[in-house]
Amino acid sequence: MMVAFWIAGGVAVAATGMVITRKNAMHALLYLVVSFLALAVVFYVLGAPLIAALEVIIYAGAIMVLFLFALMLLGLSTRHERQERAWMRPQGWVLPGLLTAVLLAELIYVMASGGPGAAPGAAPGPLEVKDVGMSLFGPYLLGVELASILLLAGLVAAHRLTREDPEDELQ
Amino acid sequence: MHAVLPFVPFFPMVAFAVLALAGGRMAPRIIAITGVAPTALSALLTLITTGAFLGAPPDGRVLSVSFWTWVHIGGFAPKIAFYLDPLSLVMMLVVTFVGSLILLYSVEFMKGQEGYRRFFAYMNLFIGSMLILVLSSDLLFLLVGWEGVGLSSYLLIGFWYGDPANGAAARKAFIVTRVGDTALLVGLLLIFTQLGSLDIQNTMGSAQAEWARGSGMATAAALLILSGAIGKSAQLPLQTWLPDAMAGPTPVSALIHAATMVTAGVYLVARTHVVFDLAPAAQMVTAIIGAATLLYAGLSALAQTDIKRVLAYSTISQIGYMFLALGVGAWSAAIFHLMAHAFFKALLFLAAGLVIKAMGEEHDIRRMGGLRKDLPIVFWTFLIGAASLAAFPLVTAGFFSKDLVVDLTLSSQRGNLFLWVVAVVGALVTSLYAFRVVFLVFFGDPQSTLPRSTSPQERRGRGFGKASVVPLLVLATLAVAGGWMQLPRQWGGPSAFTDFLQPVLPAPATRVGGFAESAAPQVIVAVISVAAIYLSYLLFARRPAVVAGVAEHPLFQRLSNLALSGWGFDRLYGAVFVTPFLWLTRGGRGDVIDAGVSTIAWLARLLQRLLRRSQSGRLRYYVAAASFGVIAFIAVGILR
Amino acid sequence: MSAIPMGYALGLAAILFALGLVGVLVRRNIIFVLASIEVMLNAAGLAFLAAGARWGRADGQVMFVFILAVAAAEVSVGLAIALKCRRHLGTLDIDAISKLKD
Amino acid sequence: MILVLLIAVPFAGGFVALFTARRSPQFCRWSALASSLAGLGLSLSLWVRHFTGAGGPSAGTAGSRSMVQQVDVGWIPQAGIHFHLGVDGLSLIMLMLTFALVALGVLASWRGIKDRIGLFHLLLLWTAASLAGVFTALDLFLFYFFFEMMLVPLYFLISVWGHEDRRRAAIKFFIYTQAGGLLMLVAILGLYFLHGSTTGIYTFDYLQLLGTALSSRAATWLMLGFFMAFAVKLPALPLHGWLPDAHSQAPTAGSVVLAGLLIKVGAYGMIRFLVPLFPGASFRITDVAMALGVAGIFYGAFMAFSQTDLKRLVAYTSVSHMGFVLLGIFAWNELALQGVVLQVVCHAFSTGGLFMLAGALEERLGTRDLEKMGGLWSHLPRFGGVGMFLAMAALGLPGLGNFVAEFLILLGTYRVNRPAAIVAAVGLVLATVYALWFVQRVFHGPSPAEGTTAGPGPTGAPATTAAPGSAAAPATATASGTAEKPRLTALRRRADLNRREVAMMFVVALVILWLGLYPQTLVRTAKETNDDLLRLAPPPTEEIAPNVSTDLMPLASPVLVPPAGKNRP
Repeated sequence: MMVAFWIAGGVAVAATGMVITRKNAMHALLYLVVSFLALAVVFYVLGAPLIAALEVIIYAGAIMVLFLFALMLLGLSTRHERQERAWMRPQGWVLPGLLTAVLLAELIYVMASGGPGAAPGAAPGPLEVKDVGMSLFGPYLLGVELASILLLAGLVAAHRLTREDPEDELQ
Repeated sequence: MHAVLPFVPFFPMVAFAVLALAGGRMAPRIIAITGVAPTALSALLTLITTGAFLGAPPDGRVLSVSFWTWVHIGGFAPKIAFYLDPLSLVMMLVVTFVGSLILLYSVEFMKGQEGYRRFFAYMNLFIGSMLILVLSSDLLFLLVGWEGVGLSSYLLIGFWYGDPANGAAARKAFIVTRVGDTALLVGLLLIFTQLGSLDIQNTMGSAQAEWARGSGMATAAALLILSGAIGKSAQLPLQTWLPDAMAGPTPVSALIHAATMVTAGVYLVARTHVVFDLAPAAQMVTAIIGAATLLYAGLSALAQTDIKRVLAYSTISQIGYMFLALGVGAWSAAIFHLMAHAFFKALLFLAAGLVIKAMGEEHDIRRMGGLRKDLPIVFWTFLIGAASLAAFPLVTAGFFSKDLVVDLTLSSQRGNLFLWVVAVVGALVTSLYAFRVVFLVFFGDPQSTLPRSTSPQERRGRGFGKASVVPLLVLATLAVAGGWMQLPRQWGGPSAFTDFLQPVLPAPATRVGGFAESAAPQVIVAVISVAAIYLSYLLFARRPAVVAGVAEHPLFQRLSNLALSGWGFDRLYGAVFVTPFLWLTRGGRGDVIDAGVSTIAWLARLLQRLLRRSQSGRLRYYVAAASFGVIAFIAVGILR
Repeated sequence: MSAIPMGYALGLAAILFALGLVGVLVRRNIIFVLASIEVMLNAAGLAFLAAGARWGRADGQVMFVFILAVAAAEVSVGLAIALKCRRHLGTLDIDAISKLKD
Repeated sequence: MILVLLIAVPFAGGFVALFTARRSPQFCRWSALASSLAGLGLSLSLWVRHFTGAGGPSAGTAGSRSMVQQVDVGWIPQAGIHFHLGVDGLSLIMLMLTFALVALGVLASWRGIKDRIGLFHLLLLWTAASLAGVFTALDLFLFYFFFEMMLVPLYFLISVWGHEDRRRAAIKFFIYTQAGGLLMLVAILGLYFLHGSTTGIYTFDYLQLLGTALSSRAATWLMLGFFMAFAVKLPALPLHGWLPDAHSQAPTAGSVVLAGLLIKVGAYGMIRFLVPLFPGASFRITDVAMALGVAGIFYGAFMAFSQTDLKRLVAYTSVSHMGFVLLGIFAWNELALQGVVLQVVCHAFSTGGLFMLAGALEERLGTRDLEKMGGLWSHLPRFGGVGMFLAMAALGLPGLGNFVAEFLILLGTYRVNRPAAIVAAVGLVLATVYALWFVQRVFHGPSPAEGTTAGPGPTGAPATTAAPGSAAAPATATASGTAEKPRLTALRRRADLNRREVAMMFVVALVILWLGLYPQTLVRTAKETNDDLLRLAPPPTEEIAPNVSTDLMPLASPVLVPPAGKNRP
């Protein structure tokens, strides 16, 4: 079990690293898909099969596909790749890298030193998908409804923004 | 007689109010009448009071009239009240009598001038304030007269306000005297705090009881009063304003800067002589200042070319004599010299006024000459005045009064030989410059080609109506006869004047025997003054070649220029006080402290400019800022 | 059941979050920014799951579902904006979009 | 009941003025004048009934003995805030002063203000209402309420009807006073809570807060809060920045009210609230406050001399005169306090008069710049006479009110702090310098019409020997050719003060003379209050015992011998 976790974790990190550094957008997105799949494996190893499935279906499937559609709509060509290289000067990485490294260090430090005491009682029993469903539509019912409204809002916004309306052109 | 007293200062004040506030045009004749009549009336009333005083003196030879309590807070209750005793009576006589003569003179002298009404209004304001000063029984009320006199002197010096130089002279006079007045004010503060009252008689009484002779408080009070007197009477070091005060019309110079205002200081010291008695140190300072001033002013007068400035410096010098007399404790002698000086100095000024008018506004005596034949009356009266100034023995009042002062300087216990020698040298210089003016103006051949009309009749008739000449004659007689009432001690003659003042101003304790007692000093003084007159005749009438030679000598040139400018006091005060003040105010045009405080506004604007740049609009900077914030939060969480 | 100690999972989440943040900070193309944001969202989700697994509670997974919803909505709007930006400003440079500043 | 009327009448008068303005400007001005005079009448009736009766005020009501009439209605009882007005000698004087000056202000802007007359008079009367409130409030919260309400109408008066730089000046004025006011609010609340914590009664009532026991540190801080607010209004030295700007940019009525009344709130506040509430703390800062006062006298005089704008010059003179007030307040004995009350009233009238004169001059000449004035006496003799009189009042000529006031202050200060009194006396010389400089630059000098030739042709007296013949007076800087002063040559005899202005100036002159020759009327009115205040906050040492050290007179000659005399106050 641990081995799977390590491998998947490593693949996820490497893929994400590649996402950030690629010049070509298409390659980056594909690496992102790989990263999400690796994460799905990690979720599964953590004992959340439903979420792993959702991750694969929605995240890797729906959202990434949406990205790809958008990419095709944008029609990125090699000219953009050269532009990308111009934008990606190596020294551009120094400051953000430093900043993130500090943040990472802090997070690691917090997790290492802090963390809860011993687990309450023995290791908890395995988590059934049923329990997830029960709590999803139990106490979090309101949250679910709100999530649906949020999605509706996203839909309307996307529709409105991308409509080809000559008179409300952005001057 | 009680009822009469308040009217004496009341009439001039009413005249001032009528002339100042009356709107519309007033014919010159009406102005003249409302200007002169009230003061003449006051003079009459004063004569009546004097008669009553001599005849049946009221109890304690004092007459006091109280009007109301000015303000009453706890122990502080000054009263508006008059207190007439022989000293104020003499002063009142001088002020009203000489005042009305000069007003009469100026009716004609100022005729045709624009601002005729304003002139008489200010003159009456002056006489009224002077009378308040002389009659007030409370030091605070005295200050009202004191500053009222200063104000009217400012208004009259700056009478022709068209020329800014006159305005400057007027301001200089008011400010310099104000310096003295402030010292007097502090003196009042001290006196009230120490003695609990400002009423003069009351204060003098409690001063005698409270303060030991030579005590610190007495000396401080005396010195403060003295500095007030010095300011008003133009003594060293506050004398620079009087020569410039000649910018006013000549009658003003005659009344204010010769006869009355400048002697207010002498009156004040005489009035508070008890305090000076208690402070021998302060009295010595007074004597020294008197001596120094009479010498300084005498030498300056010798070098002046403007006829009025000669008389101005001579006034400073003569008042120096009075301060010397006060310094040696000869109170009544000082007042006697004050009265005599009022007569002959007013006479000199009025005569000089006519000379200037005849010469078509020409002031420079070097360009005058040979007026003896043209202006006979003016010549003779001027001669009498000059003789009296020079203390020509036996004949003039000046001789009797100055001789009394010089004699007491030697014989009084507070006086000493050194002061006497200075006084005698002063007398010599005085005779020199007095007759220098006479010889330069009236003798020799006419220097200038100024518009002097040809025919003597026309000249004699020119502008010298009765109104101008009568005052001259009256003053001339006074300048001669004024002295006979007080013959020198050695002659055993009548000493009416000092006896009259005896209760108020005690005679000084004199030394016994020796050189002081004998008649020698008087003879020396008389001889010196006559010799000086002859010397002056030699120097200025005959003008021998050797004198011209000396005149060219560079050292003499520099010396006379120095004396001309009043020994450089003006330049000194200019450098020490005026220029730093002007530099400071010019520098401070923009309010420094306000600028200091408004730097806060500037800081706010600076901060705003800095923060504006942080809103660059680029999202990545905002994300960076946000993450920086997160890091900080966690860091705080960790480090605490 | 999860034998994975929570520390490791959270560590992985932290690393992924950091990588996402670097991505957002460095890349100037909107697509890459959006992608990096997705990575950060996933990292957060992972952290939730790790905690849920650790305590044996379903809340972690519920939160992930919500994160999914949020991410979906966010991406759709983000991409719409990207398209709009491409059409009007002619560029995908995120720094070009700074009209709100002045 | 009258007290509420005192505030209601001007308040309502403001509305009447606003509504009548549409019908006819004259009616609006008359109604404004009527309401201010009504206020004056009310306060006079109070004064006649209580202070000219049997030789002194009738027995005071409860609480402080000097309160002649009180109105106490609960406003917000839970917080201990009462609508508590009370009037005694001091506040009655201030009330009469307020309504008199507002009436003069209305008269002064009879022709000056042409646009939005109704609003102008509304704001002026509301200032009067809030001032009446300030001077009678005995509840600290109510006092603060009126203290702030006073600013708003005046801010609009300056920023709407002011002169060229009015907006900046109005904002500066508002910020200065508001900042001070907020510090005072903090101090009031501090006092409120400290009093509540010690005695359990949470109240803003002045009479009850008087005796609160405070730790010396707390007392000092609270006192400083009050001191800052009143020092800004007084204008004590470092905080006077707003005064010259506000005064030179305000319309005539605005500067009259500003100089005459708003400045006096500072003085009134210090006498009524600052020292009685925190006696210990105030006496600790006596030396500092007196140093500030003396510095203010000198600084005001120096700055007044160097100004080229007439109204700024007059503004700086009030900084100088208020230096005396600060000196007098912290001398805190009977003489100094009476001096302060007298100085407040005389300064209000003399500076108010000077501002009315400056306003009238500005109406006629169209400029406040002293460089463009000069030689006006020949054309405007009445202006000259009044200007000379007011200048004399400003420099403290004995016989006028200012002198008596300054003398009393110096006398009172002399007992407490000798060097301060002496240095302040020297300040009087500087007062002479700027007053005469003002007269010279405005009225004397060559008259503008003739330009170069000397004014009224002096046929005598060139000043110095160097001056050539008297006829051709040198063309001085002020009379640099007629082109520069086209407006002045248009001066006609009719341009002089008209009947209305002469009447106003006559009233001002009468009051100054009356207070100069018989100030007892004012002294008797304020006597009861002063005794009460001295009872509440007895001065630290009755008198500086004349031991040797303080007796060495700085001016005395070195031959000084320690005195043997004892001191009799």
